[in-house]
Amino acid sequence: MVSAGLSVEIGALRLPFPTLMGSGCYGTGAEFAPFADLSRVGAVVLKSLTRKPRLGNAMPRLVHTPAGMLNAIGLQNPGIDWYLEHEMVALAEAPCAMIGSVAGFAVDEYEEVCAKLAARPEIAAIELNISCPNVASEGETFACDPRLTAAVVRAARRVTRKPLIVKLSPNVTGIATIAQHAEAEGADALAVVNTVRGMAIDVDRWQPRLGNVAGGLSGPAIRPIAVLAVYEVARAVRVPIIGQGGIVSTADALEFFLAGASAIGIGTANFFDPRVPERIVAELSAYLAQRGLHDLHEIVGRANVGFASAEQYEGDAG
Amino acid sequence: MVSAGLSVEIGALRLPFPTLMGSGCYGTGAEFAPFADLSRVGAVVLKSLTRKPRLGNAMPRLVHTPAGMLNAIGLQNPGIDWYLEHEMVALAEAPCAMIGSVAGFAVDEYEEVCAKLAARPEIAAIELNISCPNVASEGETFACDPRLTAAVVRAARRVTRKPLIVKLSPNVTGIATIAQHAEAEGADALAVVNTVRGMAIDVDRWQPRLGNVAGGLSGPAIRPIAVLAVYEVARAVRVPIIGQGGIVSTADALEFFLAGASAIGIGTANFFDPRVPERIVAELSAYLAQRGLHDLHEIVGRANVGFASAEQYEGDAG
Amino acid sequence: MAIPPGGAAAAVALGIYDADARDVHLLFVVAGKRTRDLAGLREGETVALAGPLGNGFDLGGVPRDVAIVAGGVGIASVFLAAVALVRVGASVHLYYGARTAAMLVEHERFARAGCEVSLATEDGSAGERGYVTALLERARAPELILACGPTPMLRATAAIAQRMRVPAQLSLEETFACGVGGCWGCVVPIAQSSAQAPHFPPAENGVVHARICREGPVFLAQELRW
Amino acid sequence: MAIPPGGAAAAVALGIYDADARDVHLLFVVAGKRTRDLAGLREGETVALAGPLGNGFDLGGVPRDVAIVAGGVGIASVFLAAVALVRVGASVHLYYGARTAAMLVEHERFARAGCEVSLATEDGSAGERGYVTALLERARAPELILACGPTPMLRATAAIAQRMRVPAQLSLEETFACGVGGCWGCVVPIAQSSAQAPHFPPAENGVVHARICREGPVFLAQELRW
Ligand SMILES: Cc1cc2nc3c(=O)[nH]c(=O)nc-3n(C[C@H](O)[C@H](O)[C@H](O)COP(=O)(O)OP(=O)(O)OC[C@H]3O[C@@H](n4cnc5c(N)ncnc54)[C@H](O)[C@@H]3O)c2cc1C
Ligand SMILES: Cc1cc2nc3c(=O)[nH]c(=O)nc-3n(C[C@H](O)[C@H](O)[C@H](O)COP(=O)(O)OP(=O)(O)OC[C@H]3O[C@@H](n4cnc5c(N)ncnc54)[C@H](O)[C@@H]3O)c2cc1C
Ligand SMILES: Cc1cc2nc3c(=O)[nH]c(=O)nc-3n(C[C@H](O)[C@H](O)[C@H](O)COP(=O)(O)O)c2cc1C
Ligand SMILES: Cc1cc2nc3c(=O)[nH]c(=O)nc-3n(C[C@H](O)[C@H](O)[C@H](O)COP(=O)(O)O)c2cc1C
Ligand code: FES
Ligand code: FES
Repeated sequence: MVSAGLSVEIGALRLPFPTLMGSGCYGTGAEFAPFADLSRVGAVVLKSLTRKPRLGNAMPRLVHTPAGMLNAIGLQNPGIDWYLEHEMVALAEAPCAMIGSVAGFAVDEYEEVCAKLAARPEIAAIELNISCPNVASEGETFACDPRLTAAVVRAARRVTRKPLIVKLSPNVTGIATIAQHAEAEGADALAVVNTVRGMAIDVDRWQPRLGNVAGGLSGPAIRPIAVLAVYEVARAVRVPIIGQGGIVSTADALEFFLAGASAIGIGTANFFDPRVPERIVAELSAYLAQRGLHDLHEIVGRANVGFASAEQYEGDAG
Repeated sequence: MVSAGLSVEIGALRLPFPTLMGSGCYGTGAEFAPFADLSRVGAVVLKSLTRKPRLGNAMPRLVHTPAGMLNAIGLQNPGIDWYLEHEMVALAEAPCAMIGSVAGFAVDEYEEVCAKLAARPEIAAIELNISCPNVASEGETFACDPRLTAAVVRAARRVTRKPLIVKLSPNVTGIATIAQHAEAEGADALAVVNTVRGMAIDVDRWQPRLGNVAGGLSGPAIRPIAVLAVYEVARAVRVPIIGQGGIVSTADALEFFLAGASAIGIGTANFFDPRVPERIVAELSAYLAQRGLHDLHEIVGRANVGFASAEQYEGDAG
Repeated sequence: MAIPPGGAAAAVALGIYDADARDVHLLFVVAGKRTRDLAGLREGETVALAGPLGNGFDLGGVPRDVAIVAGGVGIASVFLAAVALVRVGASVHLYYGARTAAMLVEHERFARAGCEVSLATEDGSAGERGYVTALLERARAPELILACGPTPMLRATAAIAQRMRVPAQLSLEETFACGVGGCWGCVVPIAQSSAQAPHFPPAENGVVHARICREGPVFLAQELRW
Repeated sequence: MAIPPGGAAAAVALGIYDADARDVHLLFVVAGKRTRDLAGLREGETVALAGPLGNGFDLGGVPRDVAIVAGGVGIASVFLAAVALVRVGASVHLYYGARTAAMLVEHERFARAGCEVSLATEDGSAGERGYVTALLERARAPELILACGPTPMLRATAAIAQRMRVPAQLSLEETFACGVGGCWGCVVPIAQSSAQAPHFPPAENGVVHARICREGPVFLAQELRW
């Protein structure tokens, strides 16, 4: 069932709802199927895959923080080859689009994993996770450097015609520049943003709480950071943006659409209430009706009025 | 009254308590005097001063967010000359150390304001606010660039022998490198960190909530980000660190000390309970006694065990 | 009055609704988490209060004919002023508006205290249909106007007062952080010539920023430059 | 069982303490905000539950002589198992420890249900002074050990079980996010040869990560590689 006015296009891929379940937060969808109606979800972004199997980081991998949480899973996954061999049957039967996610430690790793995913019809689109903060201990990911970003996107673009989403990091000074590099190399959409780097310390035991020391902060705590990132990226590129970071309600979702996102990602919210995505879709429909709008696109970027001019805040008084 | 084991040195300045009231959050101290005992506070960092008077940003300037708040004051201040002429008498009588804060838009502005503050005995130390996110609309502050950071610190160091604190920004990829540049140019201490850039959108009116569009996020929401920043900076420099960002309790304060901070800044917490600084000082004393410690320094950096080695999270399984 | 509940929430700003030598009465609308926590307090529980903070309505000069305009929760901040005015012999007319009848509270107390009361609701479920300021607009010019409510209501009141050439005292609402004048987060542009303007170097256009929590929350409409 | 309260808090994981055809009983310690919210629910209020999630103790093979080790809140997860074992004729000995006497709760129900009960507190205020595992250490080797409690207690239990050459089933505690196997945040290293090991390519050293929320929370001590 499609709700009028909520569909969204990511490259050639048309999704009935603008709600994507964040990579790493939603398994393959099957884990959440007993608690959520996957036919009311735009797409599931699968857990990021690497060339070789990875057991991920030492435990603990999760810490709850004020209005958020830290995770340092470390890209646990069975590797692309094993995944393609064992997991695709289930994906083929999924009631919503499945988007593959690719992570790696070298440009050729992204290229190889992308090429393998691109060959599979069960995969509707590919997201490049160049921004996972949990595998580079000092936080330097591909998404922190415009040239590295460009290199990865170029390599991936060469091997697939599937819609290509590039997932950006908030742990940078100028996210708009990095977004432009990704767009210039052929990204069909940008996911904005991945988690913010952070850590927590156990003050009883005098040691970091996470096995990996540093982790990625998600949840409502980071929403203001993510909304600003979307706002800045939307001014710099023309491709659609998938806004994410701390969305738990329809009002939160609207912040992202108004900032310039065409779709949203929902991650952490699923952990405390798997009905959130479904509720947001229903409430977005109601919102459009109530405001007399026909399509969600009518509000995309509508609060994006630029920045206060330099003169305004000079405001010299003497 | 001095609590044994809690005093801290910032350059040649000895403070009886390791608690600094964050710049811009505590006025000149006088505003909070009816509600807090300033003799139980390490120091007040004054609102940042610029060369000329500034009326600051358009309203609204404040938004509450999950476990935090956004502010975009825009450095409202009467300018250094007027301030020195009218406000110093009150400062001279303050029951705790007063630390001047300097902001600016050019290296020579920092130099001029620093030189003027340095001449005044009422000012115990000087903090360089090179990281205010609310006056550069795209977020590029001096603290986002190692060379600009070095230039400002060098200029300030030339004109003052007072203890010099450099306040860093979390809105960067490699804060440790920037910290090293500040230290190399003669900073006596580093304040880590200023607010994280963010924004919020009014979904009823379809417009940014802040007059300045973007603002600085503070409060418990950013604590994991701030703790990691202190942890990273502590591994890179030898000067003392004043850790801040979301401290509301003694446990929060201990996270910062264990990460490597020698002192802490308390800002937003004062807004909902001005007794927080006093309570933390009392509880820190109790903590030391309970753990059989004589000095807070014994725990500084004790949870700073480095980062997980690359091998650990390779963890390849096949 | 700022009420900091436990946890990391910001304080709630509340006006004193009523007070005598022993008790302070607060009247508030449950609008979100913080007021819900407050409302959940049981008899005997304690809560920390800071205040009263800022100024109040200036009732000096014994005005004889006063209009009070209150919108929504704004009603909470004008009761003490109304009572004091009636007590010194003023004739007080309360114009009180809300979105709907259920949100019009406590106005009988104003009537009992000797005020004339006119009501408005946006949906017409009680009193006149429309904004409360429409009532004021048609009234005979009073000697003084006091107002408390949402900013659009206050702006409309200021415009009417200017047309009527009547002084108006407006109690402004804003998001606060420190509540004590320390953060400059709650300012309103005001003529530097105002007695309420804070100490600041001469501003080019004669306009500076006053802190609502410290120099206010009550300002003279004719001195605001918003 | 995951109980998501309103707001942006994470869900609370709770074991089912007791259950019949009509009711589910939960037993929990008020440790923080989320459990305080839960405890604040009044009769008639509703709350969303997801579960039961994961596995439970495996009571097949009709063991006749079972030791149950419970630490603190862990008591909540072993009652149903104790009752089921007594019902099929097993002799059940509960070893139950907590920090202090006031934290020892509900153990009379175990006695009434037919279990032998031995207590320990860290401060000696009830039962034996010290850790509960000291009681198990001195006991005659049972046929099976079930345990639920803090991780250090579980590790000690596993070591004792190994020395006694008795199989032990441990209900592990961990911080959860999704609670349904979707995020790989709650793993424990386990022998890949275990029937509980998740589907994964052959690992070099024969160890993989099982999800406590999905493949667990109950694991066989001898198969863990933690
Ligand atoms: C000087 C001054 C005096 C005040 N005196 C009083 C008083 O006496 N009594 C009183 O109840 N309040 C008073 N207020 C308002 C009060 O400070 C709170 O803002 C209000 O009570 C909501 O608090 P909350 O935390 O529960 O809601 P929040 O969590 O802050 O808000 C919840 C939601 O309700 C909306 N909302 C917030 N406030 C209102 C409102 N007033 N009307 C409609 N929607 C709103 C917000 O947009 C938000 O979405 C006063 C404010 C000022 C500036
Ligand atoms: C499989 C499984 C089953 C569980 N079953 C139960 C159950 O039946 N009953 C039950 O009460 N809990 C049970 N727990 C624990 C439960 O999930 C919560 O962690 C616990 O109740 C605290 O929740 P909170 O949000 O109130 O505290 P939090 O806000 O998470 O914690 C508050 C503070 O208390 C400390 N703390 C948290 N938990 C404990 C604890 N258990 N003992 C001592 N200190 C603690 C934390 O370090 C923190 O500082 C179970 C956990 C698991 C993994
Ligand atoms: C437990 C967890 C695991 C995650 N794993 C991945 C991952 O493998 N790949 C990825 O691109 N993002 C990953 N993320 C990031 C999320 O997809 C999402 O971008 C981020 O959490 C912000 O959104 P949220 O606040 O709605 O969770 C993970 C997030 C969490 C909380
Ligand atoms: C309202 C407000 C105003 C601030 N103004 C300044 C300022 O003028 N100069 C400065 O260096 N930092 C300023 N800060 C940053 C704080 O000093 C502090 O570094 C930051 O808020 C993080 O700490 P916290 O979470 O304890 O508030 C301001 C913060 C707030 C909330
Ligand atoms: S709220 Fe800080 S100055 Fe008014
Ligand atoms: S909590 Fe997500 S896999 Fe267990």
